[in-house]
Amino acid sequence: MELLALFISAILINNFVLYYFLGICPFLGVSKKLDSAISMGLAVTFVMTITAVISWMINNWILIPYNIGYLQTVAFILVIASLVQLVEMFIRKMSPPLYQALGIYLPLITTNCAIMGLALLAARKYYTFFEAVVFGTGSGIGFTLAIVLMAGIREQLDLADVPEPLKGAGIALIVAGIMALAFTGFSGMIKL
Amino acid sequence: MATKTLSAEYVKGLWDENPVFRQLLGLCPTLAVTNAVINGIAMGLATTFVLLLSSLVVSLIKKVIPNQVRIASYIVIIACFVTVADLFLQAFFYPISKALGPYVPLIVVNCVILGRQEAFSSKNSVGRSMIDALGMSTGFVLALLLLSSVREILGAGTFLGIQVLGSWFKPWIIMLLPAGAFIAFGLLLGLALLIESKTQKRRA
Amino acid sequence: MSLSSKMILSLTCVGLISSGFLAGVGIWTKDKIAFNVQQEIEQAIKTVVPGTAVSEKLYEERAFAVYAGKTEDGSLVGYAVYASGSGFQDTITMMFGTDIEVKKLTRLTILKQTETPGLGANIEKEDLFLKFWEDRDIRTILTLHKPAASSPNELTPTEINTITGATISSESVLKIVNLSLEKLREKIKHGGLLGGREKDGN
Amino acid sequence: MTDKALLLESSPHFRDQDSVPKIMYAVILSLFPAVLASIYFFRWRALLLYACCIVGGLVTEALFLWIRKKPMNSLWDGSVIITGLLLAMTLPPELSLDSAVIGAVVAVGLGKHVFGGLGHNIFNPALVGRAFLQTAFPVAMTTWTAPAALSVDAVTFATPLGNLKFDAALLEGTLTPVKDLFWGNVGGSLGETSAIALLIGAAFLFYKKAIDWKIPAGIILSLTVFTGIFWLIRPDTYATPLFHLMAGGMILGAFFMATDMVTSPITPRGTWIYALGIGLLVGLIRLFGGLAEGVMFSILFMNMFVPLLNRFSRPRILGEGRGK
Amino acid sequence: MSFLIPVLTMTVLSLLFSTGLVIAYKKLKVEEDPKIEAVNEALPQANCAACGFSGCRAFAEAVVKGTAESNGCPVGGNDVAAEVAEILGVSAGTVLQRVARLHCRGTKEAAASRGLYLGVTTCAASHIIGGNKQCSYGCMGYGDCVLSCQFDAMEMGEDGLPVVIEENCTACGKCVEACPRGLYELHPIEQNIFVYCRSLDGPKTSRKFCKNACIACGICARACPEQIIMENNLAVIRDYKNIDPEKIPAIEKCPTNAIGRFKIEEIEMDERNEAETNAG
Amino acid sequence: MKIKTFPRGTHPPEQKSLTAGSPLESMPPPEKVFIPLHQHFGSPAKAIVQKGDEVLLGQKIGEATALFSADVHASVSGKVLAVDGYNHPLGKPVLAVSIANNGEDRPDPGISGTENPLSLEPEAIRTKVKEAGIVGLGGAGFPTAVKLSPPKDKPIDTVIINGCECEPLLNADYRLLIEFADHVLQGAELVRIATGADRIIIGIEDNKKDAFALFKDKTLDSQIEIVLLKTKYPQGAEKNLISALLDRKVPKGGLPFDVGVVVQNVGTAKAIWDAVKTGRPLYERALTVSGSGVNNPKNLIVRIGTLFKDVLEFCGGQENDANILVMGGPMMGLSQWTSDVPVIKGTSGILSWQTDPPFFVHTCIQCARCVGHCPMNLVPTRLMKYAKNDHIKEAEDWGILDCVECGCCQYICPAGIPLVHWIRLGKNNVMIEKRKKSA
Amino acid sequence: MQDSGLVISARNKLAEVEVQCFTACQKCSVKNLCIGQSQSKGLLSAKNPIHAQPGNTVSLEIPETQYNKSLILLFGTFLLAALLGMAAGHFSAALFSLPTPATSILGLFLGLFVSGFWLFRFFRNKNNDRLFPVITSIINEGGHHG
Repeated sequence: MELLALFISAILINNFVLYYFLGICPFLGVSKKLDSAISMGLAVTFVMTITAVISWMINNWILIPYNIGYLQTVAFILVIASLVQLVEMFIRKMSPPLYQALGIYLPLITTNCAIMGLALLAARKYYTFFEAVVFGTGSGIGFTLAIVLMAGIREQLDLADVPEPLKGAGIALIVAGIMALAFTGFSGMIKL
Repeated sequence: MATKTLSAEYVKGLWDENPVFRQLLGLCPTLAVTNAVINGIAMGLATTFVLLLSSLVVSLIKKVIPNQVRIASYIVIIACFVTVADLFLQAFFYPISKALGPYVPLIVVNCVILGRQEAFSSKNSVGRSMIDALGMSTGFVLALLLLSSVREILGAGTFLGIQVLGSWFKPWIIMLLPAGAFIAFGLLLGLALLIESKTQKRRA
Repeated sequence: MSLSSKMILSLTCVGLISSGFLAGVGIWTKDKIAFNVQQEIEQAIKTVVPGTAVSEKLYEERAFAVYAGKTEDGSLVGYAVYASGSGFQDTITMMFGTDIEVKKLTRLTILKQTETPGLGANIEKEDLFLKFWEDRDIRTILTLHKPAASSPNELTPTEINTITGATISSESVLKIVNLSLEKLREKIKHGGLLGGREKDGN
Repeated sequence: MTDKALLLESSPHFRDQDSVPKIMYAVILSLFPAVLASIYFFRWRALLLYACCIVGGLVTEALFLWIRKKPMNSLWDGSVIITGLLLAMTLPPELSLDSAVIGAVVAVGLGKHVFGGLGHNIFNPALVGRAFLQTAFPVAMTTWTAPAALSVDAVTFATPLGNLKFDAALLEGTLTPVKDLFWGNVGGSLGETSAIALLIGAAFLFYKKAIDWKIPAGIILSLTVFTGIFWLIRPDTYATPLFHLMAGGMILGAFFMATDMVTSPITPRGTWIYALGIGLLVGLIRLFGGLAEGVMFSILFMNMFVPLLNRFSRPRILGEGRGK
Repeated sequence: MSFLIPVLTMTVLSLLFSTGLVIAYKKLKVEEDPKIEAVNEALPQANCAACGFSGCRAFAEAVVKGTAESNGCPVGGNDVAAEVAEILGVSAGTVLQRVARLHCRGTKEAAASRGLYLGVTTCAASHIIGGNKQCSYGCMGYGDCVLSCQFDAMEMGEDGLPVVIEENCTACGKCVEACPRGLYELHPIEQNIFVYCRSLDGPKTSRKFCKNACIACGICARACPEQIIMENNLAVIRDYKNIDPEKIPAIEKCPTNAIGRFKIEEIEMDERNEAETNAG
Repeated sequence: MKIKTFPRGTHPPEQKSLTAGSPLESMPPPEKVFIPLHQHFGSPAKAIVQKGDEVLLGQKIGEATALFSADVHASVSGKVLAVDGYNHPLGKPVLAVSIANNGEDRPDPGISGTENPLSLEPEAIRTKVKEAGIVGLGGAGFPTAVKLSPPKDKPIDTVIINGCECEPLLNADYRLLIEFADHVLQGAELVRIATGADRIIIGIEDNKKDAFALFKDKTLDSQIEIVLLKTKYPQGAEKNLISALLDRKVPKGGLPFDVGVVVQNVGTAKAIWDAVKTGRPLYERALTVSGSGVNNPKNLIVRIGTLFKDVLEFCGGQENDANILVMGGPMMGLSQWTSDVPVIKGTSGILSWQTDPPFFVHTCIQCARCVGHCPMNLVPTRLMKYAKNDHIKEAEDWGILDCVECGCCQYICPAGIPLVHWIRLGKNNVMIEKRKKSA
Repeated sequence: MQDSGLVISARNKLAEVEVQCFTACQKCSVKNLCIGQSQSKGLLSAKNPIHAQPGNTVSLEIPETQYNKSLILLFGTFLLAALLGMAAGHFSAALFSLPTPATSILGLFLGLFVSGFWLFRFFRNKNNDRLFPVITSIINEGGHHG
């Protein structure tokens, strides 16, 4: 039951973008078109789940036993970079045209605060294995939900005459602010 | 590249190419820790520390590292300096490090630093990239200062802890919440672009 | 030597140098950081179990720990219980002290919380919330005194006060305390408190 | 032959007499019974709050129109008055006037003009204002007072929903009877209390065809089903669906807030999903959430889905697809 | 001991990572000439494709590869051409300065309006239902061209016709596309003789619709038969270069001066000081 | 008998009572006629007469240049004054033949009728119709000869005669139904023979009860079905009429051929009968002159090429406060800036009334009333926004090319937005994009 | 989505076109950080129905919706496989009482491996020509390829 509560809170209550402020760069950058937002969201969710697992492994099997906790940052960033490198090589072999298109997404993911943030948060909260995985997947889905909603809204705002200085990032931030307001409606949902 | 004078290099970091307001980089920490001015300044200084040192090291070793491995080694260097900063904060300013939470190690993925190394430090001499790093980081600190002071004054009526607005002012708690951060930053960004377009018109 | 081996060599030596540098800094600051963390726990125990000079960790679990507060000559003064659970927005971690027979709850302090500032965050404030927790009778389950009382004497010993408008936060603090008390009693019954470190695996 | 200049326009030269100001004033008229009821219950405070909200809204609107050099007509088309009224009706009576003005400024400025004026906003302006106030002044926004008619002098007075959730009224049987909820002499914000006044206004709106019947129907249906299930399983801990319908901002939200044309979907299928979603969320927040009143947040939440609904529930064009 | 473990883990991780990079490096190899970056830096980045390439970067590549001259960017004009040439170490050719000119003088008073126009007020929309002027070839004055000009070289005059600000105009051709009635043409700046009308209505109707219209009387064609011809009720200048100057006064006898020199006021002015110089 | 109809659509005020009662009156030919060679649908005809020729009534003066074109005939006998540009109701001047009437109205001897037209071969009917230059009189102006020769792979099983004049104010078709019922029925029979269909349905709106009763007892013996349709605008639009009568959906971007149906207007049916029976080409047509701006509104049979000025003169001239002049119906007609334009084959009405210039145009408040009334089930507000912001691809995906421009959305829109005008602009841009892409 | 580029080489059905690196966030100065693809300009191989010759500048139609669909399929299957693998690992651990995290991690990698293999085959033989950008028109001839 507690895992389910953690899952729902990762998606709705402590949404990764709207509560922890992680992954703002792609959130503002990629959310202009809906289908690219969906594919970005899914890609981030996948990479997050795998990072959650591997970062838990590194953290609980290498860093803590030998109490070199301070190596966390370096280890995680290296792991994430090589993980994305692996995925990129796999896709290049599998389908060259897809790799051409994907050329821009994968680096965007590596320099993405959400993935690194997830690894750090899970390590900081000393999550067990299953909690880390549930937290990773939940945050990924929360990120996707936020970025898809934002893409839908921005496509509709394309047709509206937003004041000149606010066009683009300004209005996206204000909409994100009001979305955060709407998400606070769910706080206090999980009852331990 | 038209070679700019050293001072122009520094000044451009403050407004024309301000990492937060113009290039929209490193937004994650900007929004997250600016609910108190002290946190904002701490994060700004930490980033400055990391940016300066990594610019120094990167511009030193740029000839040695082959082109393909360039980015990976930068990441390792930046990560190393970030950890040093994190440990330093935890050791000597424990309450601030607790308040900043996971956002100090997150500097490693902050686009400002990686961006400057890639776009600038790996191409220019040590002195110039140091100045540029200084300019960029001061721009970053100023932006953080501006946003955190707006949020703290409106959110808690205090500045650096000192009561600024009188007792008549009922603090807007929303400014300390994520929603307030987004809205305040969005409006500030709009204001910056407005001023920019106004000065552009006058200059053109 | 070929480009690729040059690449591997340069990257590994960068890794080596930085890790060496890191290890050095790590060692230099390690005990300083450990001292800070210890200092924080020590401070909390002293406030929560009055009259303790030295503390000793009896039992530790992921989100739950028990410390024994002792005077200089080693006689037990009371237990300090470290507990954390989910509140209105995120997790709340707190420390509360009990007397030796776990009949009376001496004091409570909140270590870390991210409740809504201005509303839920008042559980940290002494006058609004913590004051009402002093020497509560914990033989039975503690309950919440509904419309917020203004002064402590209005409450019965088994009641604690709510903060106006932040009922959920006050309720979650209460729930965490009740849960940890049960765990404490159960640990004492099984004699698990002999300072053994029962490592909860995953 | 007439030498007078002739009109030149594209094909349809007839136009239905209905116009945007007519719709807006019809909605204002339908709000009147509730406004009168709130003035009856809360006397002076209600009048002051209404005035502050409307004046604050009008000033902000005028300011924005002037800055963006837009024609001033949309100042008088009544949309600002509706936002002001609706915002005031969701505020607790004892709220200080300056926060009410701040709420109005945020509602009209941040809720509407930042998106580009009437018709472009994504979120219902009145709800943006109230959500801002609820998060900015949490304590002030949750202190309720008894309606003057009830002459109870208790300083703070829980709303029916408040004592259901926090004071476990159901167990102690102190749940306010549905009759009081219907007539309205219960605690709560200005316009939400008396259900009868709101229903009269809603009937008037249906008659004037100013709102889409699908939205209130969908909300009431999904709320009754959701709360009904839990009520059947454990009647002692969950209130009856009728109570949930009558209590708090449900009727005001379902008939006036959710049906705001600008922020509701434009396709029939989209409207059904939108309405059922709101009802479900209200039930979820009221039964399991941390807040007593869920209507505002669920409408704001579903407003976010409207652009997606508009995009994915495009009706099938005559002759499109496989129909022979 | 506690020194060795972190170093060990770090080396293992960076080794793993670098091998991954090596494999990646083996796959992708494309070189790029740094000069392209320099040239691209000098270009105005308007990406208006007036130089015939898809964008400034494509033009930069073409210039570096030699498939385009260094003065091929009309928007940049001479100073950009000089800068590009200097980067490439090539002699900078002069740029043929061209500017957009409107072929209609149907101001509000001159051209009779059709009536109270209530449709959508853009040129493209009103063109669909015939426009707001009796002459169905003239400029409707709703400013689609002004909106399309990204170098703000155009504003709407009071008399309802757009005015081209020659200094800013970079002949990018956006206004030519924007005007639904094709009234804009890019003319070399020195050209001074124009036909300010596009109306194909016959003599009877065009005079009724607009005072400044070309009523196809043929005076200008008779004055200079080789260069100016009459094509379905409209005077057309075949090539303006070899219209010899003496004939210009004869051409300007046009009753509605639909054909004539560009700025009549300036012409009188420089005629006067011409008279003074050869008098003085 | 259940009254059939289609979903959605609107009910504009009918105001048919102005001319419903007055019978069709044929207007004496004017002194000068201007017959445009431009076709409403398809490429213009080529003039085969020059200035100064003498022409007779009904003599061919313009040759159809392509399949989608129709011949043009003189509507008066007299001398050709000129062949040059003249105003046209569509807004742009076109090539037109102007003839001075010599008053004799001598018919062209070459015109020859047939004894029993119903026994003619389909091919013969089609040539007769083509020579008479008959086009759809409902307003679209589609060359009828082409409509009567459906492609081989698309068999036609039903002919629909469109008797529901859903445009307000117009009564021409209604009067034709009453006064020339037999011609219409025989014309319909001819269409059935020409297209090889096996049944005929005549749809009449239930505001023309007497016409419905007349046709009911005229077709007691023959198996022509007379169906009563609910009075609603745009009942007369092809796709909606087919879906109401036969519940068949004309595929997106397709023609009635694709579902085995041919739809003909009542006027066209009568013109087909006249052309085949008497050989008379289409040089005159029935139209309504009505509206509060006309002193005494009438239903007239007018020669093609007569100026609107003369027609209005014949009906007692315009009121001086009338400030709009429309060719066709008020919902799909074109507003004219001058009455100096000739009547063309597609003119189903000349209307003039006093209307106050509309109020301030609001921005769209997304009330979705237009979505609720669009007969083609489109989303007009979204199409308008895509057209306004030049999102060509999305406009096409949302079906901007399927809009029949019936005007229901603009009629019902409370914000007074010129939706149809934006959609026409959008369609124009989409077509330009398609041409650019295919070029 | 329309884009344009310069044709470098044209084999029978495929042509190599040089295109500016069409990154999503143009602003982020780190855009050319693409690990392994460090140039700011990409080399696209595109279908060449109109036989454009090297040196022409051509306009390309990039099937963006196609890309997004296959990306969603790709990452969706990976995600699903990962979760299923872990779940399977967990249950099998409960059954054979193996140390729980190890087996579920094993299950995870197994799931990834299987789905990777299946995706590889799926994308390989579906001769994904729908994914290639198509050269639609030649903007300007341009001289011989320099």
